[in-house]
Amino acid sequence: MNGSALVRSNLVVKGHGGAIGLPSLAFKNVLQTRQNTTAAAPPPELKASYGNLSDSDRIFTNLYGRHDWQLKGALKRGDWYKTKEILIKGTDYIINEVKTSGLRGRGGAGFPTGMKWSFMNKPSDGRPKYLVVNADEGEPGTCKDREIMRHDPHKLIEGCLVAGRAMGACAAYIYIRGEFYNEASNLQQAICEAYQAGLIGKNACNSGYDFDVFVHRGAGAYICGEETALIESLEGKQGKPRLKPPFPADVGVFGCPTTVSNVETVAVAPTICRRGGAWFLGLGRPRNSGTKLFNISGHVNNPCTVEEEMSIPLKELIERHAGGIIGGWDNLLAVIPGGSSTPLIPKHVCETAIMDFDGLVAAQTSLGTAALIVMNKQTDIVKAIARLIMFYKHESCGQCTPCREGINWMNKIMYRFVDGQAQSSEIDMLWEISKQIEGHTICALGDGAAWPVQGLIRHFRPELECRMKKYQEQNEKQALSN
Amino acid sequence: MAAREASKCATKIVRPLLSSDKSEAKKRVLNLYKTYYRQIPLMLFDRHLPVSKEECQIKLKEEFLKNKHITDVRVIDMLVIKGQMLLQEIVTKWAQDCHIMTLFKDTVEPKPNDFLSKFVNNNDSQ
Amino acid sequence: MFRTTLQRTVPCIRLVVAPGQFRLNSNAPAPPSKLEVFIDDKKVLVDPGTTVLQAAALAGVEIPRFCYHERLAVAGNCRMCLVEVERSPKPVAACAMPVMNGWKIKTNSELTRKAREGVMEFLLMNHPLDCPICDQGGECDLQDQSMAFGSDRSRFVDIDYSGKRAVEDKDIGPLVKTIMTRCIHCTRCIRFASEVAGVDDLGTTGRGSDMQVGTYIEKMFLSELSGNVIDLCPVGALTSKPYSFSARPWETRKTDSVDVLDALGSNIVVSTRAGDVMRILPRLNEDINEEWLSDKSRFSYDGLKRQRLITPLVKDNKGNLVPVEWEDALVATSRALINANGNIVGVSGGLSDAESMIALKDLLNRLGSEQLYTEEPFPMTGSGTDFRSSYILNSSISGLEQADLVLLIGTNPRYEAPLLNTRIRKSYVHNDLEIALLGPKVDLSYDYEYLGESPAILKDLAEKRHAFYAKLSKAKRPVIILGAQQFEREDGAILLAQAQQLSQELNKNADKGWKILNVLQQVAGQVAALDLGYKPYNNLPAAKVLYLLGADNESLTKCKPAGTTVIYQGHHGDAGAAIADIVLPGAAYTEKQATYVNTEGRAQQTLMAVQPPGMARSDWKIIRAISEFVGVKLPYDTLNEVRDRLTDVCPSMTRYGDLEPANYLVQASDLAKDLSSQTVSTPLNVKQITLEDFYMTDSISRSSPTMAKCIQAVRKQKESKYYESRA
Amino acid sequence: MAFNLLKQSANTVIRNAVVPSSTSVTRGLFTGAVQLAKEDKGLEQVYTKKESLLLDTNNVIGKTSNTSVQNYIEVDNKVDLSSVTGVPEEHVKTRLVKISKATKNVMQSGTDNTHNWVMEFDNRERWENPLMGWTSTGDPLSNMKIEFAERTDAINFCEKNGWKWYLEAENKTRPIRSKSYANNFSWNKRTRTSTK
Repeated sequence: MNGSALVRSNLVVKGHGGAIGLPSLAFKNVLQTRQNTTAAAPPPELKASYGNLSDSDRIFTNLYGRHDWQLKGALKRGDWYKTKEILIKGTDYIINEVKTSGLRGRGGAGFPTGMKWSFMNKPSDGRPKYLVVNADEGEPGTCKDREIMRHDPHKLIEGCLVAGRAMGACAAYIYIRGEFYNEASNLQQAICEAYQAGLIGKNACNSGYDFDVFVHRGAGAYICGEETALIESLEGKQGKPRLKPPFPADVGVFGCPTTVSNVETVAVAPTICRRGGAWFLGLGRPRNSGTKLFNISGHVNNPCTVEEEMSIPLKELIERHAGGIIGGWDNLLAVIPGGSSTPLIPKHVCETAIMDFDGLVAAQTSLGTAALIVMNKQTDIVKAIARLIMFYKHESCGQCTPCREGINWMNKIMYRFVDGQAQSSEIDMLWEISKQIEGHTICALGDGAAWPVQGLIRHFRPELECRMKKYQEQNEKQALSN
Repeated sequence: MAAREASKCATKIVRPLLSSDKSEAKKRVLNLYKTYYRQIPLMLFDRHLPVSKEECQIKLKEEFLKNKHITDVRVIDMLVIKGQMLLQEIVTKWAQDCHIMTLFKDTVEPKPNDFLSKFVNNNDSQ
Repeated sequence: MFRTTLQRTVPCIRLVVAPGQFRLNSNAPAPPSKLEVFIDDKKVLVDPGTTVLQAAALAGVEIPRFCYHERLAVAGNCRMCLVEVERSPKPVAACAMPVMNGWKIKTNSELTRKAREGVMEFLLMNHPLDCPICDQGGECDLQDQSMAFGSDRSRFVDIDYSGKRAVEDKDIGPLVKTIMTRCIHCTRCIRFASEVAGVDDLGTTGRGSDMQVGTYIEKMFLSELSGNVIDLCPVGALTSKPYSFSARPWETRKTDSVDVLDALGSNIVVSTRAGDVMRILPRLNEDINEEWLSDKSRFSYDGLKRQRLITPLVKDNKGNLVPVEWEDALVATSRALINANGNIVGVSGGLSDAESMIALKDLLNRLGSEQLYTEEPFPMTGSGTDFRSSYILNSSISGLEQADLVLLIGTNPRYEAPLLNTRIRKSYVHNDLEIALLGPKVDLSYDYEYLGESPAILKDLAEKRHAFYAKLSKAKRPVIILGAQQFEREDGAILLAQAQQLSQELNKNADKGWKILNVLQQVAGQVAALDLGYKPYNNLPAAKVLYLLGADNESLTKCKPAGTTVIYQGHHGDAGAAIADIVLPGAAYTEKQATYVNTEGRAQQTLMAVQPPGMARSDWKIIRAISEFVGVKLPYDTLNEVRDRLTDVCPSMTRYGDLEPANYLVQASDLAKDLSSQTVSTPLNVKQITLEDFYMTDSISRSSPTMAKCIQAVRKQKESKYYESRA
Repeated sequence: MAFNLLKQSANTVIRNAVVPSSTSVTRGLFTGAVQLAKEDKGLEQVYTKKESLLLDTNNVIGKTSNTSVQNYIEVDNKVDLSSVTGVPEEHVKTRLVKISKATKNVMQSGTDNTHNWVMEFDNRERWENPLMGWTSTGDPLSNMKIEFAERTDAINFCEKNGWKWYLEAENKTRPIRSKSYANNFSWNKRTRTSTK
């Protein structure tokens, strides 16, 4: 499982002087059009509606790869602008800005990022600290991080530096999904550029702070996107999650304090620092602030990845950016709103669902990675969920019992449900099994596998029962004819 | 080992079975002996046992003397009670001839007692 | 009254009265802050860092577990130990979770029970229901815990559709049988192999429900401790190959005994059925073997049924040994002994027990002979055997855990005393023990500093010239372990003297009372023999009668002196019996109640698990019987009386289970002073270098077919292209 | 005179003895011979002494006035019941009892059976019965394995029954080793695990 080629940047540039002069001129035009950076933040006012993010508020300005992704283009778009000043302002400043911004982890769990990074600021016991960037984007339906890495890699690298500074890390490891070949090579190239320009490495950005960035390619395991499994894999072991405690901030990669952050979380950090946390906070509802990359896939006319304001209504998101459902809104059957591991919501819930953490919890689902999988009425919903469970069965690491055995069992049951070859009492049994998995496993993969099933049962029980009835009738008919 | 020795010397207060002191226990033993002794001719009259009166008397004495080392009044009492029970069984013929004859064990070969014959004849554990 | 006990009894009382207190107090300097936790509303005070499971154990609550094992690292993957903690939304894994102050842990709440039931259901889902034909049946954790914590019926309807998982069995050698379908992936075997055995051969391959425990490529589990994974396996996935399908645990009788196949005296349980030894299991003894057992001790029991001497044999006039009755054999023996006129030599072998040795000594003394030797050599020059401290393992086996530096001289503890090696490895892993080796380079299953194989280095060390001396002298609790097989060398005395001198040097800087010098004996009978006043055998004097008490040593039996009547008393028809004129069948260690003193000077007794076969008898009884025929009747008829005699000679020998420490290390060293300045140059060598040398070292293991199979398997494995030597 | 196995408790025995449960005979014992003698007057042939023909129970085991007065007696602390237990003499004198505390079975993780002190007799010969293949033994005590809560109880029991005993020392409990899951991932300790 771990035979992955270790791709690390060894291209540490020897000379570092003069790098700061290079980008400074190029930036100015871009930034003048933007709002002033860290002016005194007005208290966030509740907006009447969310969404329709203005271009000036976009963070990922090269999401679609229409511009140069390399250093030159990045500098044009404002990356690496005054990074030195940010670094010099120090740990407290960065963490404070991130805390003010209300940024929550973009990897799925939504843990407040500022707080997470501040865990690292314990007095050092001699061990180095590490930032690990989770670029193992394997969640079905999710394709936000790859867009960042292939079209805006410098955002990520700069983010690594800023985040690394915030937690006093000496290096960042970017654990990138093995299948992302082009992304990895773009990222590697960008890192080389950054080293050459003296932006990272020894005395990064002339700030007096040493920081290295390494890329590590995974070997194709979904579970390695779980933070502790990722750490294990990074250490060269099988990607099997660890129990918590110890939390990575205590014992992480190579036994040292580590923070694992999602690509998007890290990549937005420099912009937050430049424009101020208050700006970020001003977007979206309270506790769900900022912009977010949404992936819309499935039965929509125009599947896309788009940066939008948090708290945009689900319907608006689909209609505005994805060109609507194939066959019209009324043809919608259900949406999985946050990547494959979140429970689906049927059409009537979709009408009112708000795309942010709290809004989707209210709809008994979760924002996850904000990857919408849209299914219209031509979908065999049971089969779709069954296929998801098959994915989880295949990707379970096999370490702990409920996940190893339970998902396998759910998979067997789900495929029988597809044909209806079951008793209706087994629906309750499946529900119980999913509950027996949820919360009893080492990592969240068990939960992620249990939720789609729970969503299906919650909203499509009649469909399941109908199939069983049909199957039975067919069987009886066959028996009669025989 | 001192603790064990000490525990040997100590006495305790208990409820008696029958006798309240040694002399009473002795009386009971003698009474039982006498009753047995008297019963021997009757027993032989009643049954067809291949033993003579004298042999029975010797056996009786032997069985009583086997326990002569016992000093605990309660144990003596218990033995007396058991003796009485057997007597009753003999008299009432609940005990059959063969039961009485087991006392004589004339068909059982005595087990060797000295080391060498045990070594040669028996297996290791005995 | 039996000898026993008062010495044992008194310290025990404290244990009995307040076991809970004892355990708490034993944590050396108790840190002032104790955490207060509540297990099912019962308050317990624990040290910081204690896990929930340990805290519950202190409160007397046993939390079910599969993957957790006290002597292995925490894995936390079976999820059986989930318990509810108040105000925690999810149940926590008790085995891995350290307790926090004030936690209220509920080990029997609805949530806890549901979680256990769920895990049980999942485990049983793919577990075959072949308990009736499973060797683990009856002592299976999965059985036990499913009875206690599982659901009373199965919901696994998919058995009618897709069935259960089936996994191909692995071949990991002739000792451990694998039925991998039964595996519940607790990874205990994996952790044992990599942590305790130090052989990182086992692991998992595959993911999810396809995960398999195995060796990836088919190979033998090359470890001298492989049998322990059988005990560790909570289900029947790893079972004993020699024992397979031969008995069930409830129909065997278990006799607590002591192993004699190496000098450690590991505690064992002998399982017997109808007079046959069915298997041997380790028995918990924290001071000696913890709960492990080496493969030789565990599996060579089938050697107890082969090559046995079951009847006395006497050479007829054609020179053939013919079976005779005991009387005839005793007569022949006594005639030989009387005719010898006191010119008798007795040699006791490595498996001899103390009772027979004292009987033989008494008999020969009464016949006017003082020539009693042990088969194993020991230098008589220098300190000789006068001081007990120069031939025992002074720092004791469990004492090694306190050491901070171990210097091994001319020994390979991994095969000479596997469980001593696990102790060293345990310290290596947990206490960062440093180890240095002087002797041939061997794979000890841990890293060590290699000093070379020249004995001159020892002299350099003793004279503070060697570079490594700096490190040695800094150690507060150094340990020097000298392999007893080096005494077979002519210059063994010099080595011992130099080791003594070195330890005296180190003593100056070491902790007070810490004993540095250790001699690792190779056989179970040696310490008792030396304690009883047997002299080590160096050169055999010519004698009219040579009485071999289980002595099979090659050098002894190779050249039978002409004109000597050889009497062999022992249990196996090995080299000793081959040259004998009279053979007297004795009992093996499972067949007699007998005393052995292990290499650290701890007297222990074996118990009779089965009868000696045929006409074989307990060894001391044979000698006692001879004495009567010879006319010098020994004054003991029962085991008790023999042991009284033992007590007279050597009081420590009947204080079973007690470690009898030895002193006078300084005096011993002084006596040997002259020797230590001599130089020796032949490189050190050890007999057991690789695993195949380990399996057959004595008459029992030599006649064991299982051990023969092991050697074959190791050799085959070595030919495999995947084999890599780690030495 | 220990012919019968004493299976009842002492109290029951007394009750039965004092008030014999046998039907008509309450106070004395009649024999067939006495009855015969009464009928055909041939008693002189078998019994010549002029003593009472009644075998009076009270003579032997009747209560005396003393008992009611003195309810307690003083006896030795050490009680030897071997003469009344009915255990054959050879199994009292030649047997050796081991008193020990069972250690945990290494094959299992449960510890339920390890809290008691167990007394066991020394092993005697066993053999496979040719009829059914079951195990036979000539040892009546081979299956007598009694558990006691306290060690002293076991010792007292053996002393009372006259068996020689010896005590196997209790296994040391090891001090709790702190177990830490974090050690598996430690950066500078050898407890760091390899892959598994």
